[in-house]
Amino acid sequence: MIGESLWLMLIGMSIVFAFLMLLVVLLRGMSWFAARVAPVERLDSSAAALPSGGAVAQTDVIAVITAAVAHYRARH
Amino acid sequence: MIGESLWLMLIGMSIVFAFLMLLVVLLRGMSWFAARVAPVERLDSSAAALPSGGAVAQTDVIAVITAAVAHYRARH
Amino acid sequence: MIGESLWLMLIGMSIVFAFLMLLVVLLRGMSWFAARVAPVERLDSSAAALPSGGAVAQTDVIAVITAAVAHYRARH
Amino acid sequence: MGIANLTWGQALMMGVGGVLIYLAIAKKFEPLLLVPIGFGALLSNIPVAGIGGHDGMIGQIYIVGVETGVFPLLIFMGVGALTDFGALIARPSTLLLGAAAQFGIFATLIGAVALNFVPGFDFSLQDASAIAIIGGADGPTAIFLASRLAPELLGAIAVAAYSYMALVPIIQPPIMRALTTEQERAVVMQQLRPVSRLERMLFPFVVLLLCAALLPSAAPLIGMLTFGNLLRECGVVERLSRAAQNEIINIVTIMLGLAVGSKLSADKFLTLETLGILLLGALAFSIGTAAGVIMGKIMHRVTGGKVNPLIGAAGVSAVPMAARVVNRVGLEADHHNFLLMHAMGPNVAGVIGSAVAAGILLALTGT
Amino acid sequence: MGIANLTWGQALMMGVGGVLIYLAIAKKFEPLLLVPIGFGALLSNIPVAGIGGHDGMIGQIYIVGVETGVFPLLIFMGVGALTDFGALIARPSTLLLGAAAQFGIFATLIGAVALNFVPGFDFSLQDASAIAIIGGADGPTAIFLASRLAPELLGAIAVAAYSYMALVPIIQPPIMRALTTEQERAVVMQQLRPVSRLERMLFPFVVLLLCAALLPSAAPLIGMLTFGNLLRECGVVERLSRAAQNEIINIVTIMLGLAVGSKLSADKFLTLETLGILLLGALAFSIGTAAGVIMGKIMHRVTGGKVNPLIGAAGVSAVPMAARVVNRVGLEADHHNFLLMHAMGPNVAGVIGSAVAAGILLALTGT
Amino acid sequence: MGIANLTWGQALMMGVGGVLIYLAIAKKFEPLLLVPIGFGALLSNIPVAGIGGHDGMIGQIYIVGVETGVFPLLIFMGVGALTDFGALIARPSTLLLGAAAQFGIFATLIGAVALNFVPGFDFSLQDASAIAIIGGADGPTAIFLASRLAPELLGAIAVAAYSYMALVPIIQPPIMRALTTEQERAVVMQQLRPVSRLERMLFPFVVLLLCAALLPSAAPLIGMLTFGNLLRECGVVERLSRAAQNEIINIVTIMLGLAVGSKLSADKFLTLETLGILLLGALAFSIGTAAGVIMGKIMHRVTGGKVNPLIGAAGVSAVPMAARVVNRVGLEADHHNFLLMHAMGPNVAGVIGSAVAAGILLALTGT
Ligand code: NA
Ligand code: NA
Ligand code: NA
Repeated sequence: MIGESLWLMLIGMSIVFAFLMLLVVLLRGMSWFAARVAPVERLDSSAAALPSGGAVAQTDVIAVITAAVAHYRARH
Repeated sequence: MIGESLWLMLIGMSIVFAFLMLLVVLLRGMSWFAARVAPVERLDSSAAALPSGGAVAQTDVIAVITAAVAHYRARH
Repeated sequence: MIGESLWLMLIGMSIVFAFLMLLVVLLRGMSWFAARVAPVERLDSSAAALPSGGAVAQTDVIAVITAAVAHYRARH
Repeated sequence: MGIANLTWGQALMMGVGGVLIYLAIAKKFEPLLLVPIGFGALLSNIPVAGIGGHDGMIGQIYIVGVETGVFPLLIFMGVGALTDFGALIARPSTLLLGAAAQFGIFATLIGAVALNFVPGFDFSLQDASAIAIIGGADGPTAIFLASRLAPELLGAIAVAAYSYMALVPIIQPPIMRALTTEQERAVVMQQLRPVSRLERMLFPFVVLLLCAALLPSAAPLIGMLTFGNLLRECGVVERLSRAAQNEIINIVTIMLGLAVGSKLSADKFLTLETLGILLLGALAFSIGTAAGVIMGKIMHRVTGGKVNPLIGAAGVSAVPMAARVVNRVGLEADHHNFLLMHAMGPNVAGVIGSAVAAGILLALTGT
Repeated sequence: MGIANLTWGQALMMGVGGVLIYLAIAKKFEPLLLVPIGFGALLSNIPVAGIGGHDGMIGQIYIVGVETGVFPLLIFMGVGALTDFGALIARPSTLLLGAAAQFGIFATLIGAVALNFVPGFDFSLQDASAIAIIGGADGPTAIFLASRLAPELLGAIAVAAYSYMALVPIIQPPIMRALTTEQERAVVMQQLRPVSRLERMLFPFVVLLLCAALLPSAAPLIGMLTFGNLLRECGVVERLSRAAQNEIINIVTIMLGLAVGSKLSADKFLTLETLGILLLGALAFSIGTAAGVIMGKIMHRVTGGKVNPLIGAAGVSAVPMAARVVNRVGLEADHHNFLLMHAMGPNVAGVIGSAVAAGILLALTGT
Repeated sequence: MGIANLTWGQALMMGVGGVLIYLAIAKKFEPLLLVPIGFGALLSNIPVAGIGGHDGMIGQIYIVGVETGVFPLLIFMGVGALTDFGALIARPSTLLLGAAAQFGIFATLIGAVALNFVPGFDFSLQDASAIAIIGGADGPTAIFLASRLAPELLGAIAVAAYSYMALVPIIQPPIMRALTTEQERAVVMQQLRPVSRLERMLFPFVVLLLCAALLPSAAPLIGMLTFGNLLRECGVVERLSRAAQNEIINIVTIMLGLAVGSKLSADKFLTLETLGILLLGALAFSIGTAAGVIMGKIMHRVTGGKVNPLIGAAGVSAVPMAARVVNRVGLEADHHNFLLMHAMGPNVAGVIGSAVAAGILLALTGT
């Protein structure tokens, strides 16, 4: 069982490091992405503008679900 | 099943309207009743007067339950 | 069953009185004890002093559990 | 159509539910429990819907929370978190007043058994015990014991317990006046000493350990009461103390009330037994009050007049109403004599006393 | 590795969950429910983990709270505690607008059945009823009915119900403008009379008793709604009212949202049926709005022009959004005409109306 | 009489419960959990009463909340709603410190297995994994994993986890000082950049999706943590965020504590295994701290001295205590160097790191 636990330590620490290093990369990417879209999509302001201008975007949900269903059914 | 659903629509809308129209009548009656008893039974003031004068009324619960039991047993 | 209930009353009131009289004695003892240790162990002040001086006392939990285990195992 | 299937019993029980709500609102009759109980009775007696039945919403709440005993115990935790036992710690001898007042419970037990001589009554010893606990003037204790010993009487017992608790200001004063002299009622008591934080923190442990040592059957009730009180007094778990005093007790009160209300069905409530329970409940409160006052008179003698016997009446618990009644009757005798703080000791002692009595009844008559 | 076991269906459903959350956050699309529903969909579609399965955490929450119907009923209690029925009591005739708007439900029922002629659809009458209730524009009612009549469609029905409720400001105005004249929309209504505390307290009983007498199958919904409202209005149980309006509704909303989200699985959601449900949902809202406005026009005629027909659109419920839409469209016609308070009557009438419709569907198509 | 049936084991366990409460109150030792755990131990060891047994109140709470894993997951949701991940988002590289500190977990796993060579110990790989997670310094994670892998050790593991978390200010500083030079400890770090709202909102999704893709067994923990964090950061569900941060976490903490306390029975706690667990727990914390600091030193080198290696010690989690310890030790070296904000990054990284480690252990040793 000692061998098994040594193996667990090796594989375990490897996964922990792999996971968190990947997360470092993803978080860097996320921040880069957020900085890029931030001027375009300022969530606060778009929300404030909703009562008048949010109309078109709201129909997206139906469109997206329809597309997803079509996609899924095409594969089955 | 189309026939069944048409029938459901007819009976359903009839019940909805009957129910809510009856509720209109009952709410009118309720408001009339409330307007009548309001000067007699101002709930706020009676509650405020409780510590001294609410004593007699409180024994009602026992009387009412006793009467209800008697009533019920008389029928069985 | 009347006899049984009379006995229940006797034994019941005896236990109630015994219990609460014992509690009187214990509470007196507790207050005496609290008055004695109060100047020594002012909980408020010891808590306030924790960040710097509470260190040694905190290792107590390990010591106490170790002692309890030893005690228990010695008897089994 | 619901009305075509409405039985007389259901109609009457909906009326009973309505009356409970009316008294709760108009007369401030223990509204926190009687509004949900009354509405639970209304909902559970709607024909066909079966809301209080095994698969209905309220029926399921009953199974999860009342049959298991969890709801009354959580309320008892909240009571512990809301109760200041300082007056009792400052003057432990008032525990004797709380003990004496439990005589109401055991006298009622005999009364319930004696009622079996009247044709139509057939209370078992379990039933009699569950009925007797009404004299403890403590709602969650009564519901807990009834759920253990006599579930079919739970509705009537809970309604009687809360109704008579609300009637305390009417039931107690005549008894208190009849048993005491003007002079006794005017006794001014010595001010209570201050109680230290350490004493307050040790108190729940002393009570719990005594209970564990002598009366384990009372341990669920006493345990949750002292746990709640420790959360309150220990000073380091403010968040949890607030949760016990607010969120938990409020949520559970709504659920418990609805669940108890579902037991107000005609076949279980509109019976001769219910009339007997109401009668015995009045008896229980009266005897408990008298026993407390008499013990107060004994302590008055023994202490050479230092104790005002009126405070014995607060021993039935019904916190804090009974203590307020003591204060009011005391002010009648002497307009400057405020007994409220002195009555709080026996008042909270009564909570412990009736939990102890419940433990005894559970141990001696439970299966 | 989760990604190796990820099916296309799961990936798509995680996308759907993400879109729901995006719309909830970025577009303020019913966020209180769509954030938990969307996240529940994300979690439940993680391969291997089985969080939404029978032994998983969210699966267990579903069994305890949704299958039993307890969660939507507790939310309805909170809705009752949060709703001021004053405008309805002041002008009971607006109930007729709430009644008319339910036509959307029953027309959709026919639509759902008619869809069976399209190959690939096979809705039972129960399915059709559960879909139709989307037209009631009331989330907990839709979830309650779906959990009773068509559990396998629950995810799609709940998502459609909340999505279209959020779309009310887009769906309704064109219909309202098409069916009314500029002159009608400019009608200024008489101010509402004040409503006494007694009326507010009697209101829940009147509604509940009528429901008990005529339609017991609606009693769970109407019962919890009126119970919550009584807690609010009776004035003596402030603690319990606050618990129903805050702690209980918040906790249950989180749990209910996650549980509903667990029903967003590819095999149940990515089906032709879901497309049909989305289509029918839009139909239901449109017809309901139209029926409400037409009834508004009838009342306009009958009362000699005292009623602004726009307020009929609020009869679909979707409290308080539909009433705000009425106010907005009214202001377009006359910049000084505030219809908000007048629209609140039909708006809350719509809540009662769709609960009544749910009771009818349950009684007539339930097993 | 309870005392006649009291076994030595029960008496000792009541003493252990009392000691836990004493330390919680007098020494502020994780009181939010140790007060309920200690009181749960007191109640569950009362002879005859059986409060912690299968039919007892606390036993039932255990079955409903701990066996199912629901309670620790709800607490994790609350932790997510209470945690500000801003410092981690601003400097993602601190995740490596959180990763390194998990070495404590896996080293302890070997230690636990090695202990089997000592006569009297017989830990399975599941037991060893559940014990090792103490090194994660995260209470709900430890309870969740123990309930899955080694329920019979749950009491000892929970007590050890919370005890050592409280001991962090004593265990860590000597190790930190031993492994670093005065010069390293005095390093002043660059101020953190501000983090936008969008980044905060995307963060939970990035973490969840990575977990779903690579490690589904950690998805319940990571899922509830990120769900709670999304409720906090999305800005549109303030009500739900407050419910997760207050009502839910407070109520569940009381219940979870009592339930864990019921596992403190003599036959399961007063064993050689418990001594081993306490020993291994100390080892786990020390090794985790050392690994974190060493990784801090590596980052110090790699970045050309920009990173203060002390902040690596915060990687064990124990939020926010470990970060405060870092701050304190840093101030000893330079009275103007406040490391608190810099230590928050590795600190919250440690929460994610130990949830990941728990997922790995669950996937590799779970049945
Ligand atoms: Na009592
Ligand atoms: Na509606
Ligand atoms: Na950790």
